[in-house]
Amino acid sequence: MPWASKDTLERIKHSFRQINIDIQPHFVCINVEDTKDITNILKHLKDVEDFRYFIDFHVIDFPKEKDRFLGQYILVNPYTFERLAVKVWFKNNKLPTAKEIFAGAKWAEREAYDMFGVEFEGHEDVKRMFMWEDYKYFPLRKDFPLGGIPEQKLPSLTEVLEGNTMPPSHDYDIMHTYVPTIKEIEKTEKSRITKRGQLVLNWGPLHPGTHGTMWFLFDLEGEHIIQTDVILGQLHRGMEKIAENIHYFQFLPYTDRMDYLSAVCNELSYVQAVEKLANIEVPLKARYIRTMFAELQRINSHLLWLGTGALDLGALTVFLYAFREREKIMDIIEGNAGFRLTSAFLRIGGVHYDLAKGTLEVAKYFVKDFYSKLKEYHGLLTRNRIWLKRTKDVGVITQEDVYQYGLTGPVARGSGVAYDMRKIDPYAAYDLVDFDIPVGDIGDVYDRYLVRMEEMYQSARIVEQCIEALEKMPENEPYVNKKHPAVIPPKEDVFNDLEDMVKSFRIVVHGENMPKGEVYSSGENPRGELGFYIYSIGKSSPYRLRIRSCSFYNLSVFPKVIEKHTISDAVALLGSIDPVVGETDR
Amino acid sequence: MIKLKRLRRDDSLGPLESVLFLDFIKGLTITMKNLLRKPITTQYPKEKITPPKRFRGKHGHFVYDGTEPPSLQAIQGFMSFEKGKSRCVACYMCQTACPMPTLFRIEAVQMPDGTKKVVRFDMNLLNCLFCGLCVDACPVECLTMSDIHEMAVYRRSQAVIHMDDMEKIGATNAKTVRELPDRIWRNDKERETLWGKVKWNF
Amino acid sequence: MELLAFVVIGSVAIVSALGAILVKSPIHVMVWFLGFILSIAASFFALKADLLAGLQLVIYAVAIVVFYVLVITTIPWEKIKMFEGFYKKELIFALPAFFLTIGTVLYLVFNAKLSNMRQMLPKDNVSALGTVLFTKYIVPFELASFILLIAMIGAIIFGKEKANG
Amino acid sequence: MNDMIFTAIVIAVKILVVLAVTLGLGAYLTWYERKFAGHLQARRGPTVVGPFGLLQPLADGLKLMTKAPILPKGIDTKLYYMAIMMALVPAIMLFAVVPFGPSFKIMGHEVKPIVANLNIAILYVFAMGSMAAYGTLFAGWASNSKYAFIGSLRKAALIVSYEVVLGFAALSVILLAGSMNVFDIVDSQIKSGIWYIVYQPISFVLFLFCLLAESGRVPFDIQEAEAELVTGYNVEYGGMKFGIFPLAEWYLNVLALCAIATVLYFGGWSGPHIFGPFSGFIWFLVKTFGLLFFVLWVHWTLPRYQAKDVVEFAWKYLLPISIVNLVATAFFVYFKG
Repeated sequence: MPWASKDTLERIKHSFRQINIDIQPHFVCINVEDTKDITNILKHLKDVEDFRYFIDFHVIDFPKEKDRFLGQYILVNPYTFERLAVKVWFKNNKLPTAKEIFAGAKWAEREAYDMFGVEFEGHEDVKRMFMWEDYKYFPLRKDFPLGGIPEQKLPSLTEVLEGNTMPPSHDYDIMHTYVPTIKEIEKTEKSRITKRGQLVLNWGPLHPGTHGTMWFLFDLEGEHIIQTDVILGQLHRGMEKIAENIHYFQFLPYTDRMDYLSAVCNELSYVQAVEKLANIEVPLKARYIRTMFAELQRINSHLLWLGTGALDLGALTVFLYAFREREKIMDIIEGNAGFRLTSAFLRIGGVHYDLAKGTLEVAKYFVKDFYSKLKEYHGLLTRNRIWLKRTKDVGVITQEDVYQYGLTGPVARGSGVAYDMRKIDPYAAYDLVDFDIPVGDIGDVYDRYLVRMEEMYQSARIVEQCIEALEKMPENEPYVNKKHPAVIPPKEDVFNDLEDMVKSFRIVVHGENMPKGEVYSSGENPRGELGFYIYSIGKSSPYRLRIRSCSFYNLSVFPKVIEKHTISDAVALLGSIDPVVGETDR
Repeated sequence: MIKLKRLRRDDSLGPLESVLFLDFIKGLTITMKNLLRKPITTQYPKEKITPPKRFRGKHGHFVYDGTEPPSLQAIQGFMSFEKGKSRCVACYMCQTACPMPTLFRIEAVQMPDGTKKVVRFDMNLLNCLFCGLCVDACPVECLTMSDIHEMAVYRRSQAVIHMDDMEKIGATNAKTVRELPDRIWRNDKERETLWGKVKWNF
Repeated sequence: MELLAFVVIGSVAIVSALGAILVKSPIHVMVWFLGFILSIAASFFALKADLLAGLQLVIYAVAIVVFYVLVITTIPWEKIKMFEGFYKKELIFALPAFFLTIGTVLYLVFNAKLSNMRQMLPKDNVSALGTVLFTKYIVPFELASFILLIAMIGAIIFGKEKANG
Repeated sequence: MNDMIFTAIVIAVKILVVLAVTLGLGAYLTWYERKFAGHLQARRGPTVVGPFGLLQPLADGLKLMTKAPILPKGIDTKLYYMAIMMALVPAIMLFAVVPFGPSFKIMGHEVKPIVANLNIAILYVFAMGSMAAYGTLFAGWASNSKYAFIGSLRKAALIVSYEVVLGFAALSVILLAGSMNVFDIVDSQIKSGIWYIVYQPISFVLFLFCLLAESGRVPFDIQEAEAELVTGYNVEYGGMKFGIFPLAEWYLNVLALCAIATVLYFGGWSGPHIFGPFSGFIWFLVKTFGLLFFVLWVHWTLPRYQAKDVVEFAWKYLLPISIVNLVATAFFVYFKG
């Protein structure tokens, strides 16, 4: 039951006369006319209708409309798993803040301010989220050009300074978009927290404990953190902006680069959103292949989490043991997709290639071996007293936090919230395989550890079932739905069939125009719910594509949970939240 | 509705376990077991693993040598091809399909006899995502990707590859790759250090 | 040989003691002080008073100085106003002590003779010291430890109060 | 006079031998550890320089020495350099009281293979083992870096707590032996034919913990915890200036403490005479390196404690246990004779 039922909508309509209900096949929303009502409606939805799970807030820019910006909340009822979007137009670029109702809205609103320049009444620290202080522009507005505004000379990108007057390659310009100066970065740092403790520790942006380029500011009293803030944006590439400017099929390789540890899962979430929009049916074989690879990728990602998490807590050897298994999964993915990390294996309407010969044998071999390796990891860590001491009752995230901050994935499940898109809204072949959702109860680091370990086991089970199903399938079963007009036909057909060639030409050159409408669709990534919201106006590229990033929201709870804990706990907690910067920053 | 699995939390050690350090001993035996196993690494610059057939490495151009697909045979009359040279037809499909619009630079001229000749095909690999969309888009099976993955260069300008580089890759490396069977990896022996012996069903 | 050792160690001790007084940076004072303690320990070694030297090292050089360094490094020095000038009152109070010390040293120099300590020391000075400490001097020894204990508890209580308030 | 010259020569030779051996061993321990850790982690460790990578320590040393000297801004230069010496010197000084084997005779003189046969050798070990903390402490302070500073404070807290436990743990052995002299301790073990680990297993475990703590090995490597503090107190050091710290702390300190543990619990050089005249020396080395192997094995297996847990662990568990053990030993010794 992914979207709100008629009954629920009617009940809401009954309480509030001034809303319109808009039902689309893959999107249900209520339009709120007046910004004054939005706080009340959100409160009502949260308290009375139990839509207490905050999933996302984002803004869409319509430069030609009177009010220009449209804000949109996506909420979920965690008991019936109904999903509902709430739309409201900004008035004079202003909207009352929702951070009192949903704590997760705090970061989402900061991001909206950063990208669109909209303001929130009552939100006193709307600061830049990804860009630095003093940055003049709002990049996701429609009037901001894709390439940015070149205004700074950066000769270092060319070889001109070395006396080589030839331009290094055909497309480098000395002029570059604005790059922050040290002063501006320092100002950004200062604006985030005011020192109250003994010393402020800059933890990051380049630090082995942050798993990427995250920048934490810890205000320390002794070793205890009394307040903290996160400065993001070191890997911000403007994925959403890029998506608005290229065809649907071209955005696929970019999704690999968001959560680069679970490329196939990202692709799956994206491809599935587009397929829902264009109403494309996917052949069964492709569904199984997708499921199998997504689960392999999940094991892969969890193994990296295990390795680095253990490394953070000092267990150096687990890292390499985890990488040994990871390498095998990489081999399977590489043999099929052609690349190890950013695989670009899926296609809209199916998968890129059929399975390579021997994949199933190799995968079977891997899974058989993997169970014993999983036991090894358990033996090294699970009952180890130091591991227990470091993880037990550390960084406790309550269920209320999960709902408030919109935490998803193992972080939510560790706290006892059984929210898993694979079960709630089954996609690919998840409705055809049998697996369990592991759920913890306390919500400490140890619970999240157990949940992820169990998930690896369940994923291995799913892979086994997929192998079984794929082995039974005949060789030449279609792996891509090439009949649909929006699907690029496979390469062999292009060479041999004029019709397919013309179709391929048409899609590549003009892109296939998708139907008008909206879609919010999400997949269960190893880190949580990765959602894609597509606002289509009938063109070949989305008008607005919003990526609901799981790492971003999962990370937003960090400053709250870490307070009054030590730096060592911060490492453990961050490891258990397991954010990937490529996805927090997009 | 949802199949839940409540986790069993064995989170406190028994008295015997904690006094005799059984948890440490368990971990130590596991690491000792691994100490006695064979190392799984390949020593990179000395030994190299051959990438699989589908690997997306440095780009190449297949040359005009009589192995053209039907799609090219239909239009080869309009092109001035030479044997052993690129079979590019300058349709700009790769450039159009590429998510990075500035990556390609393709130029073609009209020959006196009315045929078309490609004179320039540059790719700036610094911009490349190696997503393979260009290869998919190529309608005449000209652009391809080889298994060359060591592409570090000393200057930015060296990262731009030209048509003659790509012809060479296409004529040698990419060609051998294309003729291989579509298998998950090419060389069983190389993978044995990591995988051990895998049983094949085919 | 022994005289040479005595002169070298003694001069090191004097220099480092002076250094500890004259240097401004508190952490440098600790370094000089450490040097002083080490040279005292060395002179004990030279006198074959192994146990004393060992205790000097363990108790002073390690435990006490580590604590001092710990405390000094954690004080936010940039916040504390440095006294610039001359300590007049303190100097007046220090004068009698100064003269007393000079007098004692002079007395020792002129009246005491450099005794040969080795003959006085028993072979196993560990057990000898233990016996003396726990028989003849048991009362002062226990008293001293009791006072130290009280001082420690007091310090903890004061420290806690300050931290809370 | 002849005697004196002979003694002087013997002492000089001893010092030179010990210096050369320990520094060389210290360097080669890096190879040993890397190789060991490599194979433990399904890797190969160094293989490129020399056969089995045996020349790797030299290459490492060369690399470290030829690195560009970089001094961070705002450091206390004198202390910055002094801290290096403060870390290295106590670690080498520890070897002064390590007996490498039984005493033997050269030209009618009895020679003990130990640099300084102190009466209070064990006390000296405590002192020197903890003196190494100054290197850490001052390095952290002089570097003008918050990471280094926090690391050094952690180390200071650790040293203060573990030194006490170390003392009480070793004291029970001293009670059994009735002396703090290393030769006496070993002799009494040889005489009774039973190693003290049989009498004092608890004390040995405590000693092992302290060994790991004082030398900054996992699970007590809180002062360098790379995921939290990058590498802690030595983060601002580069080149050979950096190289000294791990050499002193991770290798020399561990080696010396392992040797002392061998003396205290494993009967020093006692063992069957199967290696001819060098049997004693070989047994001593075998035991020491066996212990070292165990330390490395633990290092590459376990996770790391948190700073506050480490201190808590020492005061709440190790210290009471060690005191109880000591009292029990005292009663045992008193009533047994």
